[in-house]
Amino acid sequence: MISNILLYTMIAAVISFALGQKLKAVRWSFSALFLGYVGFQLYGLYGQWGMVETHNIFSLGSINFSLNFGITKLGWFFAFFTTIINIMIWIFSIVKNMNEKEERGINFLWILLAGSNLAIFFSVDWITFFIAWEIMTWTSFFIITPGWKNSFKAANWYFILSMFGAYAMLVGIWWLYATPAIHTLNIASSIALLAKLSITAPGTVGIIIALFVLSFFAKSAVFPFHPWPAEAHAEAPDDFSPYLSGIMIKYGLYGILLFIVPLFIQIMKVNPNIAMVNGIPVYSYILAWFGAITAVLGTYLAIVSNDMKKLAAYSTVSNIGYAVTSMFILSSAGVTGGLFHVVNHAVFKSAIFLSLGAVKFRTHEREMHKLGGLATKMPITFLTFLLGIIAAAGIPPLNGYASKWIIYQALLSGHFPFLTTMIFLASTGAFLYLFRALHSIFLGQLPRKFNNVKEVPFLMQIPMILGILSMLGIGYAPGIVLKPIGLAVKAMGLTPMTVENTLMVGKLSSINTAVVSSTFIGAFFFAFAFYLIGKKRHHVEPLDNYTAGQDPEEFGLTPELYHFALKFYEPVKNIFRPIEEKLNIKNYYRALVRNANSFGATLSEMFKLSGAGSSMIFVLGLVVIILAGWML
Amino acid sequence: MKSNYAVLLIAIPLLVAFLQPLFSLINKRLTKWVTFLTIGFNFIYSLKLLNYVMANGAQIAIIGNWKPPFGINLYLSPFSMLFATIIYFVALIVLLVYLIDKPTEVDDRMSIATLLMVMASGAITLTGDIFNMFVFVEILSISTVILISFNNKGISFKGAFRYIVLASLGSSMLLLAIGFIYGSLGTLNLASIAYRFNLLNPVYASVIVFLFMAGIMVEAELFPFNAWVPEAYKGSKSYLNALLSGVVGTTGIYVLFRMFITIFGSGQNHIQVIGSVNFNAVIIVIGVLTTLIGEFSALSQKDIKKILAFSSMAQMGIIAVTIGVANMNSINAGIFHLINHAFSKSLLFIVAFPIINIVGSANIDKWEGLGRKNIFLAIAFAIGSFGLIGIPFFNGFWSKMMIVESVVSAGGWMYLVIGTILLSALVETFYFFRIIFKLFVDKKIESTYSVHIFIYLAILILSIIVIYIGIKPSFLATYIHKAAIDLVDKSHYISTVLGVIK
Amino acid sequence: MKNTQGMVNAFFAFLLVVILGIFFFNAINQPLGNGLVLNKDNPDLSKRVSIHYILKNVHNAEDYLAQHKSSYFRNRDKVKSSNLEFGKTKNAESGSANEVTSIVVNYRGFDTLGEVTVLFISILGLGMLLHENKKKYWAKPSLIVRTGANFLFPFIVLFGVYVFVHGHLTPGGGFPGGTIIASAALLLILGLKDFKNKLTMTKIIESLAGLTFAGLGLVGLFTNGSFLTNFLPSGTMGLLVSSGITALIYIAVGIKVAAELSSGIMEMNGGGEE
Amino acid sequence: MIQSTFFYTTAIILFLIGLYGVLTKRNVIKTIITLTIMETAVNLFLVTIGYVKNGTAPIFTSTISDVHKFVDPLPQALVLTSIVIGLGTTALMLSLAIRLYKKYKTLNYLEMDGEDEK
Repeated sequence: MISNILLYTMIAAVISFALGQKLKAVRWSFSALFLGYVGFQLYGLYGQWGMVETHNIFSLGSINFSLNFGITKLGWFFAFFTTIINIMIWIFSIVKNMNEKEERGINFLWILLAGSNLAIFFSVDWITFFIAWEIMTWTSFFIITPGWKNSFKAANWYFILSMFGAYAMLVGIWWLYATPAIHTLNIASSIALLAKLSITAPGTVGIIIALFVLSFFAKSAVFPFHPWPAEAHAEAPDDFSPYLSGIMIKYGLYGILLFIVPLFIQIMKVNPNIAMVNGIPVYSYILAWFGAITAVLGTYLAIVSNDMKKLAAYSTVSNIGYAVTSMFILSSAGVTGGLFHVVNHAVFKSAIFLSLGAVKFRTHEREMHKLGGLATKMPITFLTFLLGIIAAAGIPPLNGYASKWIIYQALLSGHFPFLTTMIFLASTGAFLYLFRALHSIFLGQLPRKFNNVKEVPFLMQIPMILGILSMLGIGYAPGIVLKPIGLAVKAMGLTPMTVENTLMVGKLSSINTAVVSSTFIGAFFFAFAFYLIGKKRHHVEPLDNYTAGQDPEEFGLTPELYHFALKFYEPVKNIFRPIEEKLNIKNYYRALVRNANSFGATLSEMFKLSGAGSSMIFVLGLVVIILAGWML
Repeated sequence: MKSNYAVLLIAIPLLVAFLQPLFSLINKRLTKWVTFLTIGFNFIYSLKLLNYVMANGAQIAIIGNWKPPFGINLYLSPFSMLFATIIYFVALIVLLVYLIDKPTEVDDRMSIATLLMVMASGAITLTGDIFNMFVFVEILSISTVILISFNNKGISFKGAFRYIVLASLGSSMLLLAIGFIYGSLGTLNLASIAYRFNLLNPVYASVIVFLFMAGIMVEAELFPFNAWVPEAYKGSKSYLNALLSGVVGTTGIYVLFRMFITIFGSGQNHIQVIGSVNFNAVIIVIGVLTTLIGEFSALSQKDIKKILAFSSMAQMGIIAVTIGVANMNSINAGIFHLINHAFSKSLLFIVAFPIINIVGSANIDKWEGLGRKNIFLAIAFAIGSFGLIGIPFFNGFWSKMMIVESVVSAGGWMYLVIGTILLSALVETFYFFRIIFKLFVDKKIESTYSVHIFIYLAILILSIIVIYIGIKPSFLATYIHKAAIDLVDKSHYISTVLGVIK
Repeated sequence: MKNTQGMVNAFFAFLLVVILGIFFFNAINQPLGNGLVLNKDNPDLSKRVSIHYILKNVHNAEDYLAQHKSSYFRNRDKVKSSNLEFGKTKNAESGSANEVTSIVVNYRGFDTLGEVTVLFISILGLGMLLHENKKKYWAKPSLIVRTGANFLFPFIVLFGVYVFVHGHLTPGGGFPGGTIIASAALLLILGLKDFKNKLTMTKIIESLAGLTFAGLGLVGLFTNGSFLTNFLPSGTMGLLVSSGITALIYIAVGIKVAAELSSGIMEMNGGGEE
Repeated sequence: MIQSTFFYTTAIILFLIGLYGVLTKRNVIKTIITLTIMETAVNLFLVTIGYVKNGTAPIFTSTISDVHKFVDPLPQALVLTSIVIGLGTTALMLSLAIRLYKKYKTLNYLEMDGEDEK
């Protein structure tokens, strides 16, 4: 069944490729419809836990390569929710790509990506997982950069870090397999065996975990891999950014939930002499700190960026930080909160990116100080963005609130005061950048050149409306999502949280979201009523406001320079500048790349020596080999 | 003895090569076709023999009616026939392109050189005598020089000269090694060397292995014996580079495999080269250094031929590592990767040929927008590089997976080795993706060059193979499995050739 | 500055060479493992495969190996051999009196085929590299050279032919014989003012000679089931007409080498008529 | 009678001289010459392997037929082959040198540049 779906995906990709550029409307609609079909099929797979499909590829020597697909609770959950979000995004991209001057012929890559997305979630052995992971990586590389030079640089950030992670995982996989006590490629059994091995060989287990964590962190942009989303999300096609931020970045978290977290839980159960901090293994605690650092760092970087897509990307980084921290608490609430936040973030962040995509679709601008006042021109987009950032800031009645509530519950009930502080700091910081973005893009004054901007076509509004509804819906009744999450958490060997549709019971307190939501919605309408009956505003031309009516172009400046959103958080930036200059990890990566290049150039000089020189290398090499050989 | 007819694989091309001057008196274009048909015959015949030895086990072909170890024999086994077949096949595809390349004054000589080169490579894989191998290595290197200088540019001559200097140095070493072998063991037959190599004083044995290594690693493109690689590739025509990489390099690595595993090696699951020196470690270090140097050097290059040259050097390094690791899985992986590399790299070189003609430059910066001009070539290039990098469901993926597995399972300091290899693989991935990206940049290219149908045919065949192996590697797996067993099973080799059981 | 670098380079090269020298001297003074040292002792031919080539008892050795298996390698000298006498022994295996010839052309004839190919292809490469070369390098011949060339030419050719026809009896053979003939061609080029390169002719001769070599091998394959088999009776050792195809092959090799080297010289002398 | 040690030593020293030349000479012709010296050295080495003290040439004549005094003929056969191969390689190298000289008007390898990067 699963293999059939994947096979159909491949066939669909081929069909899409064959349709060609002329029929771009057809191919994009076709792919969206196809994805709808996939979603329908996935829904039908619910409940068939434990089903495994095996396809032997070949065996050579002592290794047998086979593709194994199975349905786990966690996997199904991820597959289904990502597919739903994916459908939303694809409906958006139909219109987006129909109106592109030249559609880049990347539709078939999208379909392949969707297929590998499913394959990742349905793989039950590491080989399959790795294959799907690799396909996902290279397809997304070409989607991010379909021939644009800027986006190539950005995609490189993503790609190199991802491939680095992938190779780390590859070594980890084969290290697992080469360890005699484990010698399996099955994910589930490798967890159990690794946990047992941790008693006798903690070093090996530590290294294997480190390799996998490296890979997952790289994909999920956890510190120190945080630079790539800002580059890649920002430069990717506008309809792909929601996918990147909503789904792609979650694969690492899926890996952590699939492998690392259950492994730690198992180790805690079977291994009595593991070093603990606050009731969790010390490694887990360290990893949780990585999450916390990511959260704070992401927030800071979002605050100081002026590009609206970069801002949203760094916001993603910081949200990943929350989820990672929460997951590594290893308590039921922690894992549930992390998982729930993953879903919520996927929903609200894709909604935000969709609305940003809509803005860019109409205005072709990305820098916030060139925008403003679009709220009245694009009401649905505005509403989506508004609710999205409310959710991102974790304000009731939207979904972000529910997951953040659980995360705080988990952190506090596990007695992690410092982690809580970090997360709280990051969460507060979120207000700074989110509302700045809202204000700069949608509120304030409309630049003259955007006077004729219209709302996006209805087909593009549909996904945004869906996003609004699901944000509200999950915020009102988090139980819809939390119940399947409970199943997945239970499968990891934890007691799931007690939840009902509109009730969440934590260790410290419990909350009825229905009541909270109703209160907030009531308050909103109350305030809205004041707005309606209050005094009407006067319309003021932007330049009247900034330059007292004088045209800045007369003295050689542009109106944008007077925009309040320009260098909005410059003081903050100034405060942190000394630290940023020293600790900017991007510089280290850049230096690495530069050095690699010059290293290569130096090495290749060796091959340009004279004939005598190359003989010299020959003989010198031989002598060195002989001498070293005798000594070894 | 039916298997004696296998010598036709060498005799017929030689006969034809001697006849070629007569054909060239009739028409120079005719010689191209004669070469093509002869290689075609070789390919078909070797395919037949391959299936024969797959079914009936290894055979020997004796020459001059002298049985080994007294005369020269050919050893037909799954391993040697597999590689002979692949070499003939790659050559056949390359010749397809050569057929339609614009005629030159020296086509007759060139087609003889190509024919002899391919013949020599096949003979090296088949022969069971070390001096005979030396003679064919010399034919191979001389014809390679001709191939390189065919392009008739200054750099071709420079590259050819550099190559021939190193090859002469190497062949001196090889001949010294042969002298040492004959002086001690009194034989030149490979099986009988294998049979009694462990009787030698280990220090003396190490001398032989050192010299042999230096001699053959020139052809195998392994550092530090490979200084000829970039310049020679740059100087030669792009599609002929497919021969340099897919035939010369493959042959070199083949000899390393055969000599270090079967002849000089001993042991069952983990083959150790005999001698007072840990040669396995030496080869691994050489392989790792080659990979590192190759990939990083390729990163800094702009010229496609140099990039591909450095890349093939690096791949040879990876395969050398598998020779050094020398457990059953790594040998499987090495053979598999060697085959994959031959196909993918030939595809890339052949695709580069029309692209260079369309764009008018081998500089990859000028390749921008080729995908808009000719999507087929761009996709073929992508397929080739995917096969080389090891993207899932392309051929290189499986072999690279197996290499990582086998190296990791060797444990110990191999983790360092695999780390370095994967770092280099990361670099390789990067620069190939950079090229593929450039192909799809939005840019108009003005060109009147029209790509000949034969080039498309060659590209299509190789692309299909690359993808087919990627999707269904099991059909190759049976061949590789038998080849690896043939390679490792020293006593079987000896008993097949000499009739004595170790 | 440049000089210092050169000195450093030379010193470095010297160092490397010395290290390699120590390595080689060490190697030749190592005990081989069979009780001998390369540098000190005479080779024990009974431990080498060439003992059978000398005694012309390879077929007996084959049988011995088939019967006694691995103990053969310890008892090479126990293989039966018949007495060999110049001018008397009939139908000795590979009946050439010159042992080197019997190895080169008969026992290891395949190598020689390769060797001929090496020469063939390198002359071919030479021609390819120099095909644009239309310049005649030689100075005007003096009277002595002109007369001498005309006079000596037939004798040199005759001597060359003698050498390769007697290749299986006396030192020499196809390669030296061919070279001698080529030197006659060189003399002609040096000596004749209006010497015309005859590349087409040499090509044809070369092809036919090569064809003869490979063809003889193939005849062996199709009649006796093995490539390059000596399918003719080997006759009485020491006679001119003896040793089967060995003599024929050496004649073919001689002609081929003569034609090849001559054509190489002609390529250097400004190429052919084309 | 001369010991084989003498020949071995000569061969190795000759080889090393050739190698030193290859390593230090930038001139194409000199490189070729030194390579030829190396080839000669190797040939000498090979022949010495078959050298028997007080031996005779391995050729039956009406006067010599003591097979046990024959030197080993096989290395001689190998040397014959390797000489021819050396000849071929040298010829090819020399013609390459001619081409290089025509292209660059110099025989110093280091001074050959231009028209490379295109």
